[in-house]
Amino acid sequence: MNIDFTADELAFRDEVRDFLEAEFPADLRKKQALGIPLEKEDHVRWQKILYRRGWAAVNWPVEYGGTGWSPVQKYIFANELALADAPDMIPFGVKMVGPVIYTYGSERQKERFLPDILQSNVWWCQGYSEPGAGSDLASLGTRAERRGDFFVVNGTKTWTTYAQYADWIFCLVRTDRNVARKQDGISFLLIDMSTPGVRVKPIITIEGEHEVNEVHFDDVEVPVENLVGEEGKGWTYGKVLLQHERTNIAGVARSKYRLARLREKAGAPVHGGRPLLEDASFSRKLAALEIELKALEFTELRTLAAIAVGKAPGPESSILKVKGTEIQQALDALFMEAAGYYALPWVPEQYRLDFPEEQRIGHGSETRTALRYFNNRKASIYGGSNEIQKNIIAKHVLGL
Amino acid sequence: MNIDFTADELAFRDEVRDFLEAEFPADLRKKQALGIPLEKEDHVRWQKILYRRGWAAVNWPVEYGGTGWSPVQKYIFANELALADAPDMIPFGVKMVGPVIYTYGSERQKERFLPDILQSNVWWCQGYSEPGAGSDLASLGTRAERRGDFFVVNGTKTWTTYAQYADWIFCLVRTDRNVARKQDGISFLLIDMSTPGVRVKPIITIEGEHEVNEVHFDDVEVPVENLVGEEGKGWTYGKVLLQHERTNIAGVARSKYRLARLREKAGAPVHGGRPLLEDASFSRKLAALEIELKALEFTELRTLAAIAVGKAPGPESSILKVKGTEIQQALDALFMEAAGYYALPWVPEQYRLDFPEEQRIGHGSETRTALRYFNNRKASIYGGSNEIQKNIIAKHVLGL
Amino acid sequence: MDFSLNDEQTMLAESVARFIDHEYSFAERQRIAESEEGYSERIWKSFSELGWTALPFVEEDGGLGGSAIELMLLMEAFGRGLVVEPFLATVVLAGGALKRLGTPEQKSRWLTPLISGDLQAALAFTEPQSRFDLFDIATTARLSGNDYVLSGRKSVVLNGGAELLIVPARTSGAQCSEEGITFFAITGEAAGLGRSKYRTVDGHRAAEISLRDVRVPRANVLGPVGGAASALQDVIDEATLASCAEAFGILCALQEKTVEYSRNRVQFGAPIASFQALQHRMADMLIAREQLRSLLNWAVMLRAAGAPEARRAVSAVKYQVGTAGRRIAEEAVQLHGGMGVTWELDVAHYFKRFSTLAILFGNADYHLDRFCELAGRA
Amino acid sequence: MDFSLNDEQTMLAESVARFIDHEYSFAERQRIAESEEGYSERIWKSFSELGWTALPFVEEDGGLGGSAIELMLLMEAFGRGLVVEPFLATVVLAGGALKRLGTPEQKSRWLTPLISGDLQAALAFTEPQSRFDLFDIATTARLSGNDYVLSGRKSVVLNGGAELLIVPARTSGAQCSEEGITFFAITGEAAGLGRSKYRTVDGHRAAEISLRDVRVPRANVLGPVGGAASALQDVIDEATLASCAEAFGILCALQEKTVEYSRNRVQFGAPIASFQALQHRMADMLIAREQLRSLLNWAVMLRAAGAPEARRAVSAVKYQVGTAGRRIAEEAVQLHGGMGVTWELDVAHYFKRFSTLAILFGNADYHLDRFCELAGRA
Repeated sequence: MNIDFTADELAFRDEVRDFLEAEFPADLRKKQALGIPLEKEDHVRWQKILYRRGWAAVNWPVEYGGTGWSPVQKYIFANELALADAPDMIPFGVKMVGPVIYTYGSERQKERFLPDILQSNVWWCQGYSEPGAGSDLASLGTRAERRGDFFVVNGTKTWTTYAQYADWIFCLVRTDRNVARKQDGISFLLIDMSTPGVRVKPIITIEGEHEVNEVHFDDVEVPVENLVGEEGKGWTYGKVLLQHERTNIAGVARSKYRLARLREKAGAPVHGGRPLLEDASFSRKLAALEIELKALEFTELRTLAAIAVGKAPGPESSILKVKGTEIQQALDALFMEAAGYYALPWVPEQYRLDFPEEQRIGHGSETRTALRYFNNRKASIYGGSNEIQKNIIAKHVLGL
Repeated sequence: MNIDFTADELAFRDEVRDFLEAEFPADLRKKQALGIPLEKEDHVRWQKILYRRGWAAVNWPVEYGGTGWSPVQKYIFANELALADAPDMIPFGVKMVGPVIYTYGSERQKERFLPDILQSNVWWCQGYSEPGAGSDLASLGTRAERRGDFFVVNGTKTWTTYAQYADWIFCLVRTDRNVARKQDGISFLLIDMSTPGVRVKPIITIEGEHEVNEVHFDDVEVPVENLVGEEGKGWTYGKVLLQHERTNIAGVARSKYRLARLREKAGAPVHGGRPLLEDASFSRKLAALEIELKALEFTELRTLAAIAVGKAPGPESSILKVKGTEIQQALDALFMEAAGYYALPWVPEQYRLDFPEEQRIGHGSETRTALRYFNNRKASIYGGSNEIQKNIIAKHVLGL
Repeated sequence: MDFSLNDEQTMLAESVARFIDHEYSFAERQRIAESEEGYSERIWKSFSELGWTALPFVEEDGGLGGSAIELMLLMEAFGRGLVVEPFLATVVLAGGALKRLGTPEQKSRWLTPLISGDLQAALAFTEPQSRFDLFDIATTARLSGNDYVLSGRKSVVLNGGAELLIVPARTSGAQCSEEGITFFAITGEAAGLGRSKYRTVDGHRAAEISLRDVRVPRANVLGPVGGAASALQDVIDEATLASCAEAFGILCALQEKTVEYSRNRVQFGAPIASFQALQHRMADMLIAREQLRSLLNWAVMLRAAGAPEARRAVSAVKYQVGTAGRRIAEEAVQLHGGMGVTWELDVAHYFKRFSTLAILFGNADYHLDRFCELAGRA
Repeated sequence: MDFSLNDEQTMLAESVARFIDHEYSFAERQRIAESEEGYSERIWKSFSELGWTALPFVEEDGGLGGSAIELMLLMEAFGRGLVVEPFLATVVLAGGALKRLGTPEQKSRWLTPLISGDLQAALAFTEPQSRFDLFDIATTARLSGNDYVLSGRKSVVLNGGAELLIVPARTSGAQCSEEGITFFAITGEAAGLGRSKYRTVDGHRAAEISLRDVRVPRANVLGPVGGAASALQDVIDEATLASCAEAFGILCALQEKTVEYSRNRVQFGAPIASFQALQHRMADMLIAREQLRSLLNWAVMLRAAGAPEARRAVSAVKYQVGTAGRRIAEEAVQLHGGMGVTWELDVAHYFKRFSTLAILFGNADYHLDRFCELAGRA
């Protein structure tokens, strides 16, 4: 046990810092600092910069373009990106479908899809949940019937983030209804969003923005070659993916960055008044959250260390998901608290690069805090609700 | 809606105060103040004093010796007794078996048992739980087989408080095993503790004291005339009793008194230091608890008002049980916190009237706080655990 | 001591509930909230015809003499109905200032049309730096001839686009001093008065107000010069309690809707209402709701009785709204799953309004501290 | 950065676990706790033979040079074994004072027999009024010839019946001042020294110590006169972290025993492990336990590295023990039902020891405040 970074690790940290200093574009920096939502193009531009440096797919095996980094390097990388307020990776390609393809896909699929994912040439989205299959994902009803060289897909997926931007969708579909367990008969299918019969219907979420969608499939013909792995084994592949997703969802580095910003903001003196941080209740809540987050940081490091010695992220990733999202939501609430009345104005128009600074309502981006708090109530619901995570822990970790 | 006491209510309050001033014995007062546990004789003496004033059985119908008081009078009475730190009523006779006997018992039973209960001539205890039937009380296995004019009782009851003092026990026993629902076939039986075959085995609880017992029945012959109400209807009677019990368990007046004492103690300056109450965390916890308790006080008053217009205490009494015990336990924890290191010494010997004051360890009765905290973890377990209460609320209040 | 409503109170409660049922569907509410004005003139007129805008005023001012109890009944129903009309801003806050501080002339000029539904009004009680400190007022007013000249900024003024603005400003004293606060009535578009209007996250309306040497005639001073602090405190106390009643109505709706949803939502082959972990959480929601109802009754009865402890009780309820209430609201969204965070479902809008109310007039921390202070201790 | 144990550490952990398994059953523990002395001489001798009493001392003092990591492994296992021997008091507290402040002569006089298991010791760091403030010391020591004369009271001195008492007293400075604290070693039954010994609620032993003009030779002064505050703080930090490791061991035992009990306890025709509400609570217990393990590792690694942030980390763990840890412990009792509050079951005794540890060296509030202060902010 040793908490100090080695010389190599320190050198690596400097390398990442230098890269960010040189390559993180000024306009994206400014958008991030002002709380201005990024466009699709912004994400793609940033991810391509990472790709050019060879750092787009940190966790992938080296042979497919990954880094081969140690857990500590991954930890350093995530921390430095968060510290610089670099945009989060859009996970659907690199973090979700990519690992499924390189693990279970055919050579042909790997050649066809992985490079475009790595280079952010193709935008992916996820087709898992359905209106009737949320927590009970395995009861999904989207059907894919084999007709010659095609699967004909019918059904509806929902909560599909950024489907409006996506070129491709990866789906869990039912290829066999005559099964004993509903987890059987599910297959993992890759579908081109431009195929006739695919229709995207926006869902406006609580804060008024368009982030998620329903995706309808009406007799959509999908070439058989887009089936990943074996027919009927999709549940297994999807579950592995979900465990990866949960590990990602923890978002420890991002939360550390946000907590530091919140402490900074709350420590700043207010015109004519004392800083919020001198309010004992607020500072104690912030401290308690810092402690929980520090704990989670080490829980994640321990998990990464276990993965490094060959263990797959197992049901323990549920702990990261539950705690990670609880901490994010607690941060959201504290940001809103710190904003006070300025959490209330709903002024999306001022979140543009060309909006005149002097007309801005609220100190900094206070008027985004409530929206973020509302929107991020989803964090304990998506990716397998926290209730489902506790079921998993009870069953697979505690053996109840 | 009106929060003020009427002139009559104020006069009643003064009457209770005068009574306590005159009749609450000095030695009992002192024991209570010093945290010295009361003996059986102390309880009996005090309850007889209440009986002589006609106030032993506040909730009983007037015809059986009750008071006929309004809910507000009962509230005032409970508050004044608590304010004077008068001992809590031992509930088994007056609050538990009494109401069952006057509601479901025969005239003969009423004549035989009620006066002795009212006068505290006879000490009762409760035979409900069994080693294998705790939360799942209806699966109880103590059998009572009819043989002529007797039931022959075999089985074991547990968690029986003060069985070591008791003259009689009221029991739920199984008189019929061939039933569709396990709640059927249960009967309510009164058993003389001196009957051959009754054996009391002490259970020492977590804090090291002897309060509860196992009661074993080996071929105990109970006259048929000691069956209350109809054979096989005991579950219904017992449930009504439990709802009364839950209402009692809330212990609002007692908690108010304790909270005031805690505030007083925490507000007192410490030699060379500042009072604990100036610690913002402690004072905020105390305040938050005061607010919860105030809420519960009004929840109880609303429940009592509903009972007064003819509604029986229904499943809502589960709310009182849950919140009441949560608040008691939170108080226990805060008392222990306030005691600091002095919560640790285990010195039961100093809780005697003749113990020399100057040898006492800890300020006041700090060395009882941890014991109380340990012991009272039972509060959320007994009388139907708080989990069972939530089942009841879900099923009977919310209809889930 | 008595917990029952009298006949008039029962009738009031029934009539508001009926109005909401018949005239104020969720779809209608959404239409109103998304309209340019952000409230319905027609609905507002009905409020006045039904006497609700007259409720908290004494009869000699043209009111109905309702107490905190009647106001609670009304606001609770408004909460259940998710009413966006600016009742709190116009009637409780601005009306509350007028009724406490106005001369008979001022009342007939402003309070009478307010009660008749012809005048919208706002009380500009917050500034960019003030957070929840009512007396942190940096806006200044200096006498110049027969006018006061006001300069400063007011932030997040509820219903800030209203014709009548009531503006507390500092005629003397240091920035956070209780002494030196004076109320001014400003109507229409006075020179130097800037209003930057916007929607709030709960679908209501507010504005940033800037005052650059705005001249206000002496006749528009409400109440004593430099001595309006206690009136300000009392208006806000009344409004805080009203906001708690509205929050309680919302929480009742959320709790009931969650139970209903859980009965209908099937997962794993059974309604989610049958899962014990969720049952216990819904039981917790009910317990919290009943506890909140009790506290609200307590505070309202104390205010109705004019008891001095009422101030402390108001802080107790507001604290509970911001803590236990928030848990109810968050659980309601969580148990609705993905649906709970969609614009389409009313649950999201209840949640946002609740979250706003939790901030208004001071959050849980602020009110717990105040509760401690009012006990005469740190 | 590295999370794995080295071979020696793994061996240590295994050897303690084996000892507990073979030599320290719950029945044996209860027998020892209820004995007159409250600990077993035989077991203590084994501790010393196994090198555990030498663990946290450097080799030149006759120790094994173990770091915070080794101490954590030992204390965690002691927690799981519910060990009542006064290891914390004698080795970590009194030994900690000796190793930091003793001269070579003093070490050979007291530390050597302590390590060999022949001397029991205690550090009297609390007074009746001091609560958790280490520097609140009213006990005075004044020089009189070649002796210091000590007067005052020390309260709840862990292992206070021990042969060697180490007593911080004030040679100068105001009651809570960091300046003016001096350590004294007092052995046996000095004139004017009163000890009122008792059991503590967790089955350990402590005493009230009174000092009435107790004469202590100058040679028994440990460390600098008036300058021992930072050593005191550091001893207590080391002991606090050790107590957290013990608490963690206890919580692991409680969590595991709860899962086990739930599998075997049948109610309503099924093991209670099958009830979802309880499953989720047991999942919460596991999550809290893993989070606590992480914090403990963090703090221990920082201390082992000699990092200045270690102090803040110690407070973080202790805070977490007192909050999340307490919830684990209370849930363990609750889920055991009535059995959880019986003397008969080990669960009750784990619970009591845990509750003691939650108080020792400062409760959660104290340590959260300290955590805030050490960040350089209020």
